[in-house]
Amino acid sequence: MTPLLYLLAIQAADPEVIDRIPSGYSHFVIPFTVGITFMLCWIGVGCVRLLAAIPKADRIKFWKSLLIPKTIVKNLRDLFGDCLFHVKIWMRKPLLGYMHSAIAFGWFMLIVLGHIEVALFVPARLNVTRGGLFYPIFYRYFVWVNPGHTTLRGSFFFFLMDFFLLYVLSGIALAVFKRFRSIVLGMRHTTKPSLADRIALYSLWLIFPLRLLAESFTADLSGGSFLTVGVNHFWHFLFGDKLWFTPCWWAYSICLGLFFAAMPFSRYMHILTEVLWILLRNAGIQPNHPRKGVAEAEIYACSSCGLCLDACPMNVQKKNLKYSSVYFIRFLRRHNEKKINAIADKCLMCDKCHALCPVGVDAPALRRAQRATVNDTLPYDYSYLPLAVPGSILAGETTATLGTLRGGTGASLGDASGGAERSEAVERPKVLPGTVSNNKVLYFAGCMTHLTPRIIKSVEKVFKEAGVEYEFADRDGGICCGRPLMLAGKAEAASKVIEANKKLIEGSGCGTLVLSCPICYKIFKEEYHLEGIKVVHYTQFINELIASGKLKVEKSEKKIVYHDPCELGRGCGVYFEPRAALDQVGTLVKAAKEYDESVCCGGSLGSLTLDTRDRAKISESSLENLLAGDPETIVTACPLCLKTFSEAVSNSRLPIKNVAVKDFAEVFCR
Amino acid sequence: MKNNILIIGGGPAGLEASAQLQRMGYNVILIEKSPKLGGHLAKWDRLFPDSVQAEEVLGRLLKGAEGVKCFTDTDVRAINRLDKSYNVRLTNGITVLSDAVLVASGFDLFDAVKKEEYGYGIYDQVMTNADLEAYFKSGSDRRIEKPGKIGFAHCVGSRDEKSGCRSCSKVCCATAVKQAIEMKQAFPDAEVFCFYMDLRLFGRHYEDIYLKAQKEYGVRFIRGRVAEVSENYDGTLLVKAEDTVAGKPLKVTLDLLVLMAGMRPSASGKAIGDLLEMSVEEDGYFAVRSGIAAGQRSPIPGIFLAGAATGPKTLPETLADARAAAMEVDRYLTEIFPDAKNYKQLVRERW
Amino acid sequence: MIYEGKQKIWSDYQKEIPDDHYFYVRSCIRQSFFPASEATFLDITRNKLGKDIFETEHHTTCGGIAYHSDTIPQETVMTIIARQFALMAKNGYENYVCSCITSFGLYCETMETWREYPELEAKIRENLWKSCKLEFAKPKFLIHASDLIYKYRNQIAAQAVRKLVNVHTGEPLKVVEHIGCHYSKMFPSKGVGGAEYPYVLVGMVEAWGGEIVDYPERRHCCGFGFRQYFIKGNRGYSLSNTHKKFESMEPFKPDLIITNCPGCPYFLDRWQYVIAESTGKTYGQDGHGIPALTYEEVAGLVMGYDPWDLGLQTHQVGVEPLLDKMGVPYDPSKKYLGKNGKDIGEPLPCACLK
Amino acid sequence: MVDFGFGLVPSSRINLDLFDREKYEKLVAMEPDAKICMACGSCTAVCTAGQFTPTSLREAIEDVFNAKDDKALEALKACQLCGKCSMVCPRGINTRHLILSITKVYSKK
Repeated sequence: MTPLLYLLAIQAADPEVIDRIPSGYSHFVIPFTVGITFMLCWIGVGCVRLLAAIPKADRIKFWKSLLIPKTIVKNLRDLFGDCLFHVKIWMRKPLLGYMHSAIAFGWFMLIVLGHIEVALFVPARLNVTRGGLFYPIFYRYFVWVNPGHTTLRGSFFFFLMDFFLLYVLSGIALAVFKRFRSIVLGMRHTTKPSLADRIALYSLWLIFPLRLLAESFTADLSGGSFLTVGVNHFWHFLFGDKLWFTPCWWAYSICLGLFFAAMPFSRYMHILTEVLWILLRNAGIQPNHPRKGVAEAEIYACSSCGLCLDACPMNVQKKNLKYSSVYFIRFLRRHNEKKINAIADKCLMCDKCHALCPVGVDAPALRRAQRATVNDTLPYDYSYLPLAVPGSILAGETTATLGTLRGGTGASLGDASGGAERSEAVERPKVLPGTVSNNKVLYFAGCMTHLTPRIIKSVEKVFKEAGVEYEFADRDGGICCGRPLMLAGKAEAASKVIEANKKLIEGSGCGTLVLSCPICYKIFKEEYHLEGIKVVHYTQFINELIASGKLKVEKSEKKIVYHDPCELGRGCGVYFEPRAALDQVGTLVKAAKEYDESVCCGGSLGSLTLDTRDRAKISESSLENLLAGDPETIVTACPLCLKTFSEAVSNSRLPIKNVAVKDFAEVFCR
Repeated sequence: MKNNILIIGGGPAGLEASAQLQRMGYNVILIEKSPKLGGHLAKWDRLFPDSVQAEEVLGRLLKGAEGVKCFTDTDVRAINRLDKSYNVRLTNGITVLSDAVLVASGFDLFDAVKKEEYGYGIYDQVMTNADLEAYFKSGSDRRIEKPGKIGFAHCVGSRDEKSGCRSCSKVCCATAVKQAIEMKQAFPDAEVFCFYMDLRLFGRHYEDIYLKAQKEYGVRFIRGRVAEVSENYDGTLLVKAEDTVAGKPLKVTLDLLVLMAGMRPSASGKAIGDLLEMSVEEDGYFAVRSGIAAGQRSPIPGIFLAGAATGPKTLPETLADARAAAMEVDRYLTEIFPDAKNYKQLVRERW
Repeated sequence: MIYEGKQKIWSDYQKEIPDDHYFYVRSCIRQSFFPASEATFLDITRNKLGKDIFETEHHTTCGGIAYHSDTIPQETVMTIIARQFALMAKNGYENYVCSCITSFGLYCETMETWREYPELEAKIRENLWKSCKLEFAKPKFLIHASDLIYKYRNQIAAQAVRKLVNVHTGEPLKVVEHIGCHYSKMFPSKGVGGAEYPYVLVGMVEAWGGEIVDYPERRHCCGFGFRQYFIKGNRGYSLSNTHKKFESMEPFKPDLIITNCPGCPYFLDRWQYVIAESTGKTYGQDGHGIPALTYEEVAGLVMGYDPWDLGLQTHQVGVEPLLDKMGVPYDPSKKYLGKNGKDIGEPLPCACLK
Repeated sequence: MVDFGFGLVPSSRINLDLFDREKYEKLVAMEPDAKICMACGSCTAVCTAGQFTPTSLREAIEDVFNAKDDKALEALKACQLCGKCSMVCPRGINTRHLILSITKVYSKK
C-alpha cells in the first residue's frame, strides 16, 4: 500500500485535529496582527507609489513582462535562487549561503507548511474574517490533536514543521555566531546595524527559539514531532506538569509583531521588496533616478548583508568602509543628501559590489544616477566637437573651419606660433570617408592610451606582424570616448561626444573597430550602436589573430598573471579571450582573486574624489592580490591599469623581485 | 702642536670651526665685532625647514665652542704677514701671532631701504624678514596687529643687478615659506601671499614645507616680483606685481608686506679683506682657490674662509663648510706649515 | 608714512644746480597751452630774483614729440639737440635750463648715450656741421626749470605775500604733486629727490606752506603717452590712465595738483572735464574739479600775481574755489579778458563740471 | 552725457581685492586639491579638449585665485573629463573632481 492511499483512507475517520478554542482567537495574537497589518499596509502603499513613479512606458513594459514565458521562467528561477536559496552566496561562501538559505527558505517553508496544515485540517480558518491572518501562524496554539486519531499524515507534517524549525534555528545560530565572529563565515567586515535593524534583528533571533518554546510547551496538546515533543518531555522532566504556555505564546507573538513593525524601517524590508525588484529587473527597467521608481525597489531590495563591504577595493583601509554600497543605499533610504553625494563620488565604479550582490543590486548605476542629479546640469560647451572630428566633412574643409575656430578662440593666447602648430595638428587626422574598405580595421587608441605609448607601439607591431591592414583613427589625438563623462553622471554631455565620434567611425567605412582601452570599449559597445561595425577589444582581436594562425606565437615557461580590468571583465564580460591568448605565450598563474572577483587597480576614472594616497593603498593591495601565484610578469589590458601597476611596482614596499608589468599587446611583440 | 689660529667672526661658521679646531688640539682665538656671539642666528627665532628654535641650535654651537678664547666687541685693527704666520693687532689692544687665520665674516642682510619702490622705512606697514623674526622672538611689533592680508616679497636685493646683486641668496624662498606658515599659525584668518620669481626650494624637506604652506595653510604663491608699493589713504598698502603665470598685471591691498632681504657680502668682512689685500669676485664675496676642490682656501696661504664669506649659504651648508675649513686648516698646519725648509715649495704645490 | 624715511632718500638724491647764468629753452606745448607759465618763470627769475636767464628766438623744438611718436630717428633728434647746445655755446652760456620735461629727459638721454657711445657724438658733431655749419659744446649743467624754482624756493617764499594755506581754516592746503615721467624715471640721479620720492615739487610746496599728499598712483603717468593721445582710437586708453590717478587721489581730498611737465597739467585738467561730461564723476568739492597748476603758476599765486595774468583762466577746471581758499583777490569779470583787455571769449558752460 | 568718440577702457589688471573668499572656501571644502597646484601646466599640455579649443585647468585654477570666475569657467567649458590630466599631475591633484567642483561652485546657475 502506498503511503498516499493510506493517507486518504485516514481522512475519512474522526477529525484528527480539533479547534481547541471555538472562537479561534486569543488576546496574545494582537501584537502580531498589529505588526503584520502595519507592514502589509506599508508595503501595499509603497508598491503603488513605486509603480506610479515609474515612467508609463516602463510600467507597461513591466506588466507585459509578467506574461512573457521566458521572463516568467527567469523570474521563478531568480525568485527561488536569489530570495530563498541564496545560490549566489552558496557558490562563493557555502557556510554563509547555508545561513541565509536556512533562515529564508526554512521560514518560507514553515509559513507554507503552516498554511497547508490549516488548509488540510481546519480549512475554515483560512478565511480572513475567521482569523486567517494569524490562525495559520499560531496554529499549534489553537488546535488540540485527537490523541486517538493521530495519523501518519499528521505525523508527516509534524515532522516537516519540526524539521524546518530546526533548520531555521541552525541558521539563526549561525547568524548569532556571525555577529561575533564573522570571519568564520568568510566575512571580514559586517554592516553596522541601525536601531530599526537591531530591533528587527533581535526580534528575528528570538522568534524561532520562542516558537520552539511555545510549540514545545503545547506539544502535549497540539502535537509535534521529534523536536517539539522531545523538548516538551524535557520541560515536563524539569518542571513537572505545571507548564504556563500562555506567556510563551505572548512572547512569540510580540517578537513577530515587533519584527514586522520594525521591518519597513530595517534592512529586512528586502525580504519582500526583493521580489518586486527581481520582477522589475528581469523586465529590463533601468533606474533613471537614484531614489525614485525602480531605484526605490532596488534600494529596498538590499538586505544589508554586507557582502559588498569585503568586495569593495576601497576597504583595504577601514576608514573607507563608510563608502561601501550598503551604506550608500542605507543613506539613500534616509535621504541623507550630503552623505549620499560623498559616497556616490568616492566610488571607483569597479562594479564588484554589483557582481557579488546576492540580489543583483546595481549600486554603481545608482551612484551614476546620483552623480547625474548634481553634475548632469553643469554647463559645458562642446560646440567645437563637430569641427574637431573630421569624419563627417571633407578633411580640407575641416581644416579651414577649424583654423577659423582656433583663430577666433585662440586669439586671446596671442601666440601666433602656437596657433600655427595647432592648425597643423588639425590637418593630421587621415581617416577620410570611404578610404577604408569594409574588411579594414580601424584602431582607436583613446586618450589614456596616448599616455602609454608602449601600448600603441605594441599594437601596431602586432598588427604589422599579423599583416592586419588597419587605419589609426586618433594617431594625432582625438576626442574622448564619453565613458568618463558617463561615469561622472554627465550623460547628456557624453551623448555629444558619442555623436561626434560616431561620425568619425562610421565615416571611416571600416568593418572592425579595435580598441585598446576597456573604458572606450565598454561605451563603444554599449552606447554607440555602430551599424555594421564589429567592435572588439584588442585582447579579443589578438586572440582571434592567434587562433586563425595569422599571428605566430611561441609558448614559454614564463609565469604570467593576468589582471582583469574592471571595465573589460565585470564591465563587458571579457574574461576568456585574454587568458586564451596569454596561455599561448606563457604559463598563466592564478591571482588570489580573479575574474569577477578581480581587484580594481585603484587608477579607475570612476572615482571622483578618491585621493592619490588612498588610490596607492588600493593599488598596493591589488598588486598583492596579483602576486599570489609568484608571477614574473603582470599583464593587463588597460592603459590605466598599466600605468597604475607600473607605478605601484616601483613605489611598492612589498618585497617584489623583478616583476615586470606589461601591456597585453607587448607580450605578443617579438 | 699648539698652533695659534685666529678665527674672525663669531657666527655659526666661526663657532663651528672653533669647536672643531679646538677638538684637534689647536689654540683657537675667536673674535667677534658685536657684543654677542651667534651672528644672524642669534637674531632669528625659528629655522627652516623643521622650525627648530634658533636658540637651541646656537646653544649647541656655543656649547661646542666652550673653552675657546673669545673676544667680543673686537675687530681687527691691523694684520701683517710674517714669514709664515700673521701678526694680528686687535682693537682691544691685544696682538695675536697666528699661524692660520680663518675668515668667517658672514654676510650682511641687504638694506631694504635701497629698494625705494618698496617703501621700507617710509610706509608704516612694510617690514623685513629680520624684523619679522624679531617680532616672533619678542612678540610685539607696532606694524603687526591682526593683519588680514599679508604679503611676502621674495628676492629683495637678490637676483637684482640694479641692487648690486645678480645672484640668488638661497635662503629667502624657504624662509618666506616658513614665515608665511608662521604668520598663518599666528593669524589663522589672514590671507597670505608670496610673490616669487622662481621658487628655489632645493634642499631636503624644503618642498615639503612648500606643499604644507599651500595645503594646510592656504598660502597663495604668485609668480611675479613685487614691482611697486604704495600707501593707501587708510595706511594699508597697494602692492603691484605681474602674475606671470596668468600673464596679467595684478594689484592687491595688503595690511603688511614682508620684504625678504637677501644676503650681501659683509661690510666688516670687506674691511678685513682690504687689510689682507684678499681678492673678491664680481659679486663682492671672497674669491677661493677653487670653487669645487678648494672652497675653504683663500688665494693667500694660511688664510682660510668659511661660511657666507664665500657666498650665500644655508645654515647646514655653513656648518659643513666650517667643518671642512677646520680640516683644511689642520692639513695646512700639519703638512705644510711645519716644514720650514720647503715651506715655499709646498705652498706652491699644495695651496 | 614715515617722513624721516623720505628725508633720508631725499638726502641721497641731491644734484648740483648753479645759482645763475642760464640758457633757457621753451616748451612747444607750454608755449601753446600755458604761455603765461613761461612768462612768469622769466619774470620771477629775472625781475624778482635778478638772475641772468638768456633766451633766443632761434631755438627750435627738441624733436621729442616726434621722437616719442616714432616718427623721426634718434640721430635726427640728437642733431636738433646738438644745434640747441651750439646756440647756448654761441651765446656764451654753460648752464642749460629747459622748460619741458620731455626735452629734459631727451637731453639727459642724449648726453648719456654720447657718454656711452662717443662715436655717436662724433657723428652728430659731423651731422651738425654738415647741416648748419655749427659746432656745439655740451652744457656743463643741464637742469630743468623746476629745478631752478626749487633752488629759489626759499627766496620766493621770502618774497611771498601769501602761503599755500586755507585762509578760512588756517590749515595748509593739501597738494598733490605730479612729476613728469621723463624728469627722473629714466635717470633717477638727474632729478631732485630721485624717481621714487621726487623732492623737486615737494620742496616748493613745503617752502610755501602747503602739505604734500602721497596717494597710491602718484607714480602713474598723466596719460599723455604721446601716441596714446595723438591717435583718437587710443584716447580712451589715455583717459583711463588719468582716471586711475583721480580715483586713487580722491580719498585724500586734495585742494590742488602741482605739476612740472607740459603735458601733465594739460591732461590732468582736460580729462577731468571729459570724465565729468562722459560719466558724471567729479573729483573736487561740490561738483568742482581739482585745479591742476604748473609750479610757476603756484609760485605766481604765492608771490601775489594776478590770477588772470598767470593764465589761470586757460584751465578747464575752475580755479575760483582754490583762489577763495587761498584768499587771492580776483575780478571775475576780467577772467576772459586778454592781455590788453581784449575779450578772448568765454567757453560754453559744462553740464557736469562746475 | 557727451560722447567724445572715446571713453574709459576696462582694466585687464587682476584685482585680488575682489577675490571671493567665501566661494573659494566652498570650493576647497569640496576639493582641497585646489590649493596645491604649482602651475606646471602638464594638465594643459595633455588636454584632449585642448587640442581643439583653449582649455586649461591650470589657467582655471589661476583664474579662481585671481577673482576671474567667468574666465575659469570659460577655460573648463570644453573639458571632456577624460582624466589625462589626473594621470600627469605631479602633485596628484584630483583634476576631474576639481574641474567639476569649480564648475559647480562658480557657475551662475
